[in-house]
Amino acid sequence: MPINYYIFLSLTLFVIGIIGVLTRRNAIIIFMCIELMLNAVNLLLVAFSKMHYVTNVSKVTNAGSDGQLFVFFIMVVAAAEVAVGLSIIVMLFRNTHSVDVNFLNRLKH
Amino acid sequence: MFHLLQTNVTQTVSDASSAGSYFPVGIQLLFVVGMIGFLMVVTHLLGPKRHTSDKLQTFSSGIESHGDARQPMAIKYFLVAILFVLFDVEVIFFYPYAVNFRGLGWSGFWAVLMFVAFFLCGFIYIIKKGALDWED
Amino acid sequence: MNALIFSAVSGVIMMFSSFLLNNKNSVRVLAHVLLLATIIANIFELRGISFFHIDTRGMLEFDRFALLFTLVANVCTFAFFLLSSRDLEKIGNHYSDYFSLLFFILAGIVVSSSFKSLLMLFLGIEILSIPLYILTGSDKRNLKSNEASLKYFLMGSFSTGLMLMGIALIYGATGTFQTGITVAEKVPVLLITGMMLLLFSMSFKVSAAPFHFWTPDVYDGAPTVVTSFMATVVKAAGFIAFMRLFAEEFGSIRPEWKLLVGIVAAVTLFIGNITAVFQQSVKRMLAYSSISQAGFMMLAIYSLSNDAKEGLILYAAAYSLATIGIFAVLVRMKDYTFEGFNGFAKQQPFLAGILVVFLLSLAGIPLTAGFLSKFYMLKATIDGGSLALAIFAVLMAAVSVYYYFRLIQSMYFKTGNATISGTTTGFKYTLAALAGITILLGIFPNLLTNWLYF
Amino acid sequence: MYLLQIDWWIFFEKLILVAVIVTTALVVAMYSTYAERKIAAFLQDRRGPNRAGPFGLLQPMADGLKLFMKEEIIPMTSSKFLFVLGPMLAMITACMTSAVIPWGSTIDIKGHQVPLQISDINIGILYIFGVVSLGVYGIMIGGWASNNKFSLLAAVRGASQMISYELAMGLSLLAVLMLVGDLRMSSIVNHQIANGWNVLYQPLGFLIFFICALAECNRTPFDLPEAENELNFGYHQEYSSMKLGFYLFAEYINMFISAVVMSTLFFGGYDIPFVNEAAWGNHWWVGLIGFVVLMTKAALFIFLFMWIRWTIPRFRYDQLMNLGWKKLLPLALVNMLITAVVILLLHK
Amino acid sequence: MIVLLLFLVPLIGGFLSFFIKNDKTVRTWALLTSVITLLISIAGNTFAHSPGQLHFSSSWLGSLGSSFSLQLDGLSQILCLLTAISYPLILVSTWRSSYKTANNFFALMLLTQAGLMGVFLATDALLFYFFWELALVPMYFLCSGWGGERRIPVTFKFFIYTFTASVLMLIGLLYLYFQTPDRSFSLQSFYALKLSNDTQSWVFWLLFLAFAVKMPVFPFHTWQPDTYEQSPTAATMVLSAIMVKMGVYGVIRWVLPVVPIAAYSWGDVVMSLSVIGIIYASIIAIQQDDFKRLIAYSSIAHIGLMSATLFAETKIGYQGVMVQMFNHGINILGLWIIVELIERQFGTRKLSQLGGVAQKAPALAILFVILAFANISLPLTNAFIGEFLMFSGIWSSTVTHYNILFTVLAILSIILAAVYTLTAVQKVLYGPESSITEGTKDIHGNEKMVLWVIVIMVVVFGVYPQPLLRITDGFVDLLLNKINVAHLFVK
Repeated sequence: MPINYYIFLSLTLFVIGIIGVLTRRNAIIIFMCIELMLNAVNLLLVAFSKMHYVTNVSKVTNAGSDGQLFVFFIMVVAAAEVAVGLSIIVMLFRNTHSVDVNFLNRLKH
Repeated sequence: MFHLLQTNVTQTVSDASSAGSYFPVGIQLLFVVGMIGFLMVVTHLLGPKRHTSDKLQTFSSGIESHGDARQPMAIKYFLVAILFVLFDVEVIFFYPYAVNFRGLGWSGFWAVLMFVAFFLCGFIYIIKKGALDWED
Repeated sequence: MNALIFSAVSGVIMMFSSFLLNNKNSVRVLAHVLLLATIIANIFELRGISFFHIDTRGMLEFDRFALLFTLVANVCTFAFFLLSSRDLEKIGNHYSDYFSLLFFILAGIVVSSSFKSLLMLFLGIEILSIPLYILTGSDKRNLKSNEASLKYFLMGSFSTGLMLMGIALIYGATGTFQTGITVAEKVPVLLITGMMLLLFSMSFKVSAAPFHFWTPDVYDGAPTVVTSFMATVVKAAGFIAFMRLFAEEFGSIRPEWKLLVGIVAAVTLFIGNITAVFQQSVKRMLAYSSISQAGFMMLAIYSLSNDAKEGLILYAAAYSLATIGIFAVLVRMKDYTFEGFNGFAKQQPFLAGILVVFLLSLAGIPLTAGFLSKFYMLKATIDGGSLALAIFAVLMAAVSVYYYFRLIQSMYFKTGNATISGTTTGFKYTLAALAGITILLGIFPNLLTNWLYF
Repeated sequence: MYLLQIDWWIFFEKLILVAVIVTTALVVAMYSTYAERKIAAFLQDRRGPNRAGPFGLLQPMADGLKLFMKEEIIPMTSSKFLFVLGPMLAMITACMTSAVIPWGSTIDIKGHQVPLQISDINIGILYIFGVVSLGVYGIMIGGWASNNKFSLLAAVRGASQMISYELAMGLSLLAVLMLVGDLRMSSIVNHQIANGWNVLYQPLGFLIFFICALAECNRTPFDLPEAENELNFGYHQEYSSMKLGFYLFAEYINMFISAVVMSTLFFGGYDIPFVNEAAWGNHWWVGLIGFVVLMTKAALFIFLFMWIRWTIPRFRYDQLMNLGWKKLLPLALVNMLITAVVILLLHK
Repeated sequence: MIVLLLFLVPLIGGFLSFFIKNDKTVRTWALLTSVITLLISIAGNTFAHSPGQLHFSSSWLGSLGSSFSLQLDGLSQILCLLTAISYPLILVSTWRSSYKTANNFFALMLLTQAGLMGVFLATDALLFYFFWELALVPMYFLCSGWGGERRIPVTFKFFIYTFTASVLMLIGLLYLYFQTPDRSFSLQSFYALKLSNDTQSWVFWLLFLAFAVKMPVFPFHTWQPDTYEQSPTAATMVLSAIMVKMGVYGVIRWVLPVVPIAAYSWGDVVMSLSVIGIIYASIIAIQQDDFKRLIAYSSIAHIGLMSATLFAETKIGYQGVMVQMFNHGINILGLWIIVELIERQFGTRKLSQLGGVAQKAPALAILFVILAFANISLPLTNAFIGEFLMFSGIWSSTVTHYNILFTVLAILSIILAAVYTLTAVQKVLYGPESSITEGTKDIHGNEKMVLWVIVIMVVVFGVYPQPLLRITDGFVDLLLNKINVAHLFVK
């Protein structure tokens, strides 16, 4: 498949994630949308990695491998964010019994 | 344009490093979903339908259930889930190493040893913090 | 490299210190000693002595700029420790953990200020952000803290997502994560899109308008001690990373983004200053002021000259020292509104005098470091070819005088009984030392900027 | 459209293979229930099912039919969609695991090479892990959707138990991967055919893996999610008819699959011990013999599972968690490091 | 070395004052410091002529192209002398005013003096800007800390006005810096610049705005009456006697020679504004009932005349400006002392509430009348010399076509000044006694002494202005030379 398909796919996923973040009210769903964004990036990176491998394999050793390496790091960071984010959401839930982000407006006053 | 997923399936299904090798998995998924969906529908059609209000109550050993079941529960479970996420990702890091470690030799081993040391640091920390103590 | 390893290891040591030391005082002393060791190690590296030789595969480069900023960040953190480490106790029970998180943030700062690869930029920013999410929410029983934490977290991760997409697109366009790309005549659209996304996400991280909206709420909600740290050292680190990114990665496509950055800087200055004027709480005022100062720091990215580099370092130092100092006093105040400071000068003439120095520095009055740092920015901006932007910036600086001086007015010219608790002699002397440094740097900035070259 | 240019022969070949394997798994699972009752009876000196058919052999059919014909009840307070989704998910994940397992060597049908493996993807072992991990969702969704405190508690327990043991399981596998140097299931088997079974080199690894497999399948002594005396019936207590059947079935399929996986990873897969099958040539019956051998090994494991069930009492929850986190996890890590050192030393 | 001392003595004296807690001691200390400064200033004006004493240069902020260089030339001499003379007079005349936390008050006073000296001495643009702000900030604290009821908003307005204008000036200076070939802030480099006409225009406005606010020139004057009214008297004295001269000084030093073409082309506009300001301020002054505000508006009128003359670009006019800067400082100082005395004694500054003071306080009456004459610029007072020179300067100006119109309008101000000044004199000194002025006592002691000193100076410089003219003579020639050269360049 041409690389453009991959770009379009991951951009679509990414945009879905962005729209979710901007429109949803539930903190967990927002959070999942963010994860979706990250995974769209992962997909794109792997696709690009393969693309650069195909074009540069004769010139460079380990061509395109750094893209996959990056994916690993994104996964790790995403995991760390999950850990922290879920803790925060749980903490908030125990205090407010809600995961609705509308309350965030309260801070303004 | 780069044809990443070469669609000459016969060739790629047997080529393990190609995305084509997932094709049979897809077939299996379709098969399994179809089968299970079919069974679900069949059982839905076959069984008798005599609903009474008592029957549709949640069942808890004959005791009347109170309130919503989905209330906050022990934080320990969340903690385990969160720790799992962290440690699982660390474990994932070992996989590429395990496959390639002969090539990486001793230098790779020392690097992984350092990684394991950090892993253990975190591990000891959570144990010391009592995150894994279930009797409290 | 020294500072990176020292601070990372210090973080781990602090993690375990709570099991070994059962006394809060000894934990605190340990933290101070470790940070001091980090500073000394960093100075060694500035002088060319590196304790560790690790092959970073070109992903990190500890040049003088990075090292100097690391030094500034560490010293500011040290000042923060000296002034506010006791106040960390009030947040919660995990005293030593807060320290270890702070050390990890410092490690993140080192990485994000010395990256040569976008991977390291990403990692540095995240290492620095994630502990901050935790620290923001560390006041567990306080709903405001919780909400601030969630908001910060969601916004931060969202901008991380943008950043990653930007990096991925750049990777697609160039095939490498290493900075210092060269572009052919026609700039690939992927690269432009990636650059824009990175611009947005970095603006998020440094709270430049129009991506600043999370800042006041988060700074307000976080425990005041933490705000003090995140509004200063961390924000400055964000700018250093921002600058490095745009100088090294996008330096070759400068015409594509220069106007945009200029607009961002102007909007940031405008929104930060104008909204700060209307605040009633000193804490919120400082939050907005941090946005407006961010606008000034954006000017460095706009112009990207040697002056901008020196100026950014100086700005980081001046702004951090002054803000940390003000926050250190604010933490101990009973009432965070402007009225809460009424009559402060009468009761604490010494502290009030020092606060005045900090406020003057923030407002950019000459003979303080704040003036010279702003001056460097203006100089770089005019050099960069935009006189209009410079004029706009100084007008906004004049606006900022309004709210900084409001605090001075409260302290000196209004009567009231401001109450402050727990000011020890050591606290006062430390503050005085900070004020001294602020003035010293305002007269002899070369003391700091020369480190960039010699 | 490139995608439609499919070689239809390979499509049908794989489809048939899938059908055979899934059916086999289902049948084995069905008869596992029979075996379980028979073995329980034997160990408790009873006779077990003996009415339906000779020796009660038709009993599983009768059970299945009964489940089919039962009334379908979805409690009012439950989340309807999730309530239906839960058992389906459990079943789907159970059935999907078999996709990468090599059931036998490649056979030759009229010059056409047909591997007895649905797909030999290059990250086979990770695939198994991934799909098995998804199994947690079945339990979790079922327990949550029921809106019953007991179900929910059981589901949460089950989930945290499964994920806890997954860590140790993953780590214990590392040593095997170090020996083999590949993630593909076929190369793991081939490596064992060439170099001897992994269990010889990795007894500790196998032990950890085995314990974890017990926990993953919610088998005694780790069947906390279904601890009848504490939680009524466990996470699926609101379920009836075939949805309940799916849950029960999924567990037996999982048991079967984990038995197969263990055989493959540690006991040579379809390899016949002390025999050099390669010398027999490439006949179609060689593949079948391999398949039978693998099934035999799996049967032995299933028997072991059942034996253990009626021998060892159930753990307490804190004991379970302590065992998983504080003992198995470090043990697996140490096992991995020792393996690495030894291999590196021998290598030089 | 002397130039350095001029700046350092008040600076150090000011800093030390912060730590002297005793009220009497700190007053004495401040007075001592200012007297020493005065002596140094006199020394600088009389017998020190070697360049080493009148110049000081030291490297500082080299990387920014700036250096710490001070210079005492004719223009600086006269203004430094004014500053140095004014301070002891101010301190002595306000000796009896009581201040809370007096040490801070006097410290800030002295710091302001240091800033003022610096402004008048600096020959480096960045340094100039530093001193500009150094003079401003302590002044803000003085006015806000010890002023009247509405001091906080009023002085804040003053501060914001001045600060805003000054940062624009900073931009202007920075821009000039980038035009210099050697990237330097030094005055010489700025003087050597050859800028295009357009550039000169807006650089002119960037710079001039700061000075115009400070002077203040007509539309930018709104801060001034309020600030004068609300500030403590000592601070008002500094503001009106010395600080407004910073604006005039700035134009002479940093605007005219640097952007001569713009000064030429915008001269008419500025002169118009100034003249409008003169008339406007005078008319307002006539209507004032508050004595302080009256003097404030009168000051605007006087300064307006100076700024108009600055752009007439004639030698005689410039000499007038130089002399008048000094004389106006002295005169207004005297007037403020009178106001202070009246306010202290009667508790009010409302002219309508006063009356008949002359009979009970003859000394006050005499001194007041002489100072009033000086304010109207009657002959034999010092102001006459200055104003006469300035009128002649505008009249003979060749750079504007409206010189006669401007002169006539400006001379109108003398008549108006006579109206409001004499009205004030009449209302205060003569007429029926009011209930407030019944127990009037005459002045005595230090105020009397200071007023006499001032009056003597008024008269002496009124009949013998040569010393002042001599000081500035050389400088004015140089200045005109620079401006004229530029005009040649235009043609």
